[in-house]
Amino acid sequence: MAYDQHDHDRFELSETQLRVRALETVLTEKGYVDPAALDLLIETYETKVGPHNGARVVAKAWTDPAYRARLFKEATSAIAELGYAGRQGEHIVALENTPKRHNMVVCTLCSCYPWPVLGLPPVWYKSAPYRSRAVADPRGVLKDFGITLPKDTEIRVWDSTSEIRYLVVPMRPPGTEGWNEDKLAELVTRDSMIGAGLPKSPKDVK
Amino acid sequence: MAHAHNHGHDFHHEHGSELSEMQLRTRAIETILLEKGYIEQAAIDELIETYEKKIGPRNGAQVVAKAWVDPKFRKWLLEDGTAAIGSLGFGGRSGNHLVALENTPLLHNMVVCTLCSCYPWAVLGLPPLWYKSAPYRSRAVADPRGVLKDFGIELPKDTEIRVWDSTAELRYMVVPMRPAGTEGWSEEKLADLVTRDSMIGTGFPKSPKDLK
Amino acid sequence: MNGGHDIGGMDGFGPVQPEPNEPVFHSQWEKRAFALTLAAGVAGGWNIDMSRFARENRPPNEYLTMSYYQIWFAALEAMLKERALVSDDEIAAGQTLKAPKPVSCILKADDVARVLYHGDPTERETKTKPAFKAGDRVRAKMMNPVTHTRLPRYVRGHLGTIDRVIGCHVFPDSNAAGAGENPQWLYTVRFDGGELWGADADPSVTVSVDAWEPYLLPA
Amino acid sequence: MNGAADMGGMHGFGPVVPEKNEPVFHEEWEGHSFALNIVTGVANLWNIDAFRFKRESLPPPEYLNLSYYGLWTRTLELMMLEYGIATPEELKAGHAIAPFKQAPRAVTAADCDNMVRCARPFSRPAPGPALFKVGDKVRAKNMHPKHHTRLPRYTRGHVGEIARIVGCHVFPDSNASNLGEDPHWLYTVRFDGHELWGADSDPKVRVCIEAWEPYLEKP
Repeated sequence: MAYDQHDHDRFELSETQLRVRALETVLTEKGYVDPAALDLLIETYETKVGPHNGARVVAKAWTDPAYRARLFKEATSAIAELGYAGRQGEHIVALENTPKRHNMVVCTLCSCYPWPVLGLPPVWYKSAPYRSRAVADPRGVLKDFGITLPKDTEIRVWDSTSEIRYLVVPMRPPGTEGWNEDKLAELVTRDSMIGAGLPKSPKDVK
Repeated sequence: MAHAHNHGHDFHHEHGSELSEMQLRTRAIETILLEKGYIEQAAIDELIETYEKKIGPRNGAQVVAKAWVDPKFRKWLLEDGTAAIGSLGFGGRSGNHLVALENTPLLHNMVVCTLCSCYPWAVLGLPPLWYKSAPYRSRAVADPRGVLKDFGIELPKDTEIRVWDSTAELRYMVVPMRPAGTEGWSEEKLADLVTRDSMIGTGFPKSPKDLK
Repeated sequence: MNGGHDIGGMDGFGPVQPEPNEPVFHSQWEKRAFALTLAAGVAGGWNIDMSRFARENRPPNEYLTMSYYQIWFAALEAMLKERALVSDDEIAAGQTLKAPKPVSCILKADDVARVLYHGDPTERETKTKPAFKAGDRVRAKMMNPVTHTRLPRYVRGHLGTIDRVIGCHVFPDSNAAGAGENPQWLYTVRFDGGELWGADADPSVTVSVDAWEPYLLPA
Repeated sequence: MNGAADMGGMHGFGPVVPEKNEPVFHEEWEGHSFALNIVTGVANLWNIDAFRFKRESLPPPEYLNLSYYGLWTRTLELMMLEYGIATPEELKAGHAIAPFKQAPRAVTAADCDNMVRCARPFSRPAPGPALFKVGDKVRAKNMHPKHHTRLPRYTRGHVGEIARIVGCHVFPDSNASNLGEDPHWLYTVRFDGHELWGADSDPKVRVCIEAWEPYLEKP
């Protein structure tokens, strides 16, 4: 009886497709939008901005203690040092996972998400199952991702109700001593920066 | 500020595509249960006939009319709705625990079931669509005055509105106030004034001039 | 508003189903709807809180049946129509039928990178002092406005602790209504799971929300 | 459970639209859906609370987009599957296929009058004295069980007053899960509108619910 988040994509798809095309035509004809701007926007989020940005931030925090301190003190500017900033990331807060505490980010009211570091959110993040259950049953949600945390680990869920955007800094996997930032960044998954996953282990990238 | 979308009407009636499919699915269930011997066709037909033709708000109207003319019955009705209503031959399914709520100039009662659509079938028959609809179920408890406005009714600001959410197996019926100008009327004539909505609390009885 | 969007704590939606190797967009029209929303927002001049309200302000059955970008697109149409920039018959015809209204500015391709990089910060200068400090106990107000608000239903009436004073930020409840930015102090408020979900809740869970001062009462 | 059925206080569904001269059933199949639900109940295939639980367990988008009798038919299908009355193949074919055991006794037309008129009370002998008396202040527990319950979300955590002791009734939370009738004291509890909806709400509104003793605590 699971509610299929994709069902309604198939349903009505052609109708929406036609309406979007119609609106784009009218807006372009009236000069309200520049078609080149549209293409650039799409290209930006399809190819340039994505979780690889956040992975750089996390990898740097793992190797550079001074950066790590700056990140947890004032994430927006620390992240801007790497060139990532802007829309849907105007006020970023970094959350540190520890052996005793696991952070998890959701937006129950819409689907707020730190675009400059993670790109656009995946469908599951925007889905009703995640938005409804993350705040009430985060352990159950983690189970959907195949993750079971120790019972005494505190789970802190952050519901993004304002323009503050949250980035989880997962724990550095053991066995990565001496790795450089580039190599470490390969371990950092998107889900681990939302709190719905863990970084890859060193053997996963061999 | 944009106005809230006005989709209430569509919400009830937009189910056209569901019709033929539901018809088939309902028939499938019925056929299987008949073939397996769980039910008898005549029982289904009798039930439909009962609620389409026999049980309806006319039952409740008789209860209200009697309460208007017979002070002893009124007292009994308000104390023990099930027994008093049972004395008129109404009761049973969705009417095993009936409670009558008396409207006064200072107090207006309104009945809803936010969780499903419980309704006093024994005295009012089956509920209308609007009673079962999301607009009514969601708003009756939080904004009863707004709901009354949908029915064209505005109560004085200082009238207390008491909303009864039917969460258990108790079933409520509202006893509206007797309209003025009906002195000396017979029970039967009075019953003609009692509307279904007035017994739910979303309407008033008709006035004597409506009958002329 | 207590709309179809305010679903924190609701049951029945089933498991979360992550999609392996999910693309950024699932179809061509999603790309266009996304880019149109960002670009037309510049011409239309609405703010993000107005967009959010336009998305949530629809019958909950509709909201919960539509996909994410379908909701975005429906809100875009609604906002364009509300400002008479585009009409229903134009969308139906797929072409311009009325002369355009003058707009103050549109998004040019050359500006995209800059606009995205600058974003739209919501922190504002203030001379007022915050009413609460970290560690204070506060109660989320029991309020049920029919207009836009960012206080989820599942925290209303509940006791939490100020975790952090964030700063003074644009107040969505006013901003969505076109009543000005009306900046207010913003706090991160942490609630124990047991406080929100009852005695049977997992004691190791806390939930934090960002709440503006008008949402909070001293406990 | 916090399902789509629990919609008290939600916004966005629009106005209530009464229909002039509404027929009892709008389509022929609606009457059959209705009657089937009654006879399957009388045949004791399942109890009413289990039926309600199944109905509200539907994913909220599905629940909110089905018509009233559409919901009944959908729920009947699911109950028949769960209780082994029919197989998915049979529902698809619209006929009995699998070998089956004869029902203990078919519900007949002769049962109809009985079905409609005969009292099937939910009151039961009391296992002990009632904990609360009329006039007592009580708080509806802040509970969010995953199973069926009849305590609406909009009352949870709020303080009301015992208006009446109804009696001792079958406890739906237990009955819906087929864990027995487990009767408990049932009360009518009256809440002030302000308590439920906040300071901006109408001061002359009160809301009454029936609440079983396990739903209530001393404030």
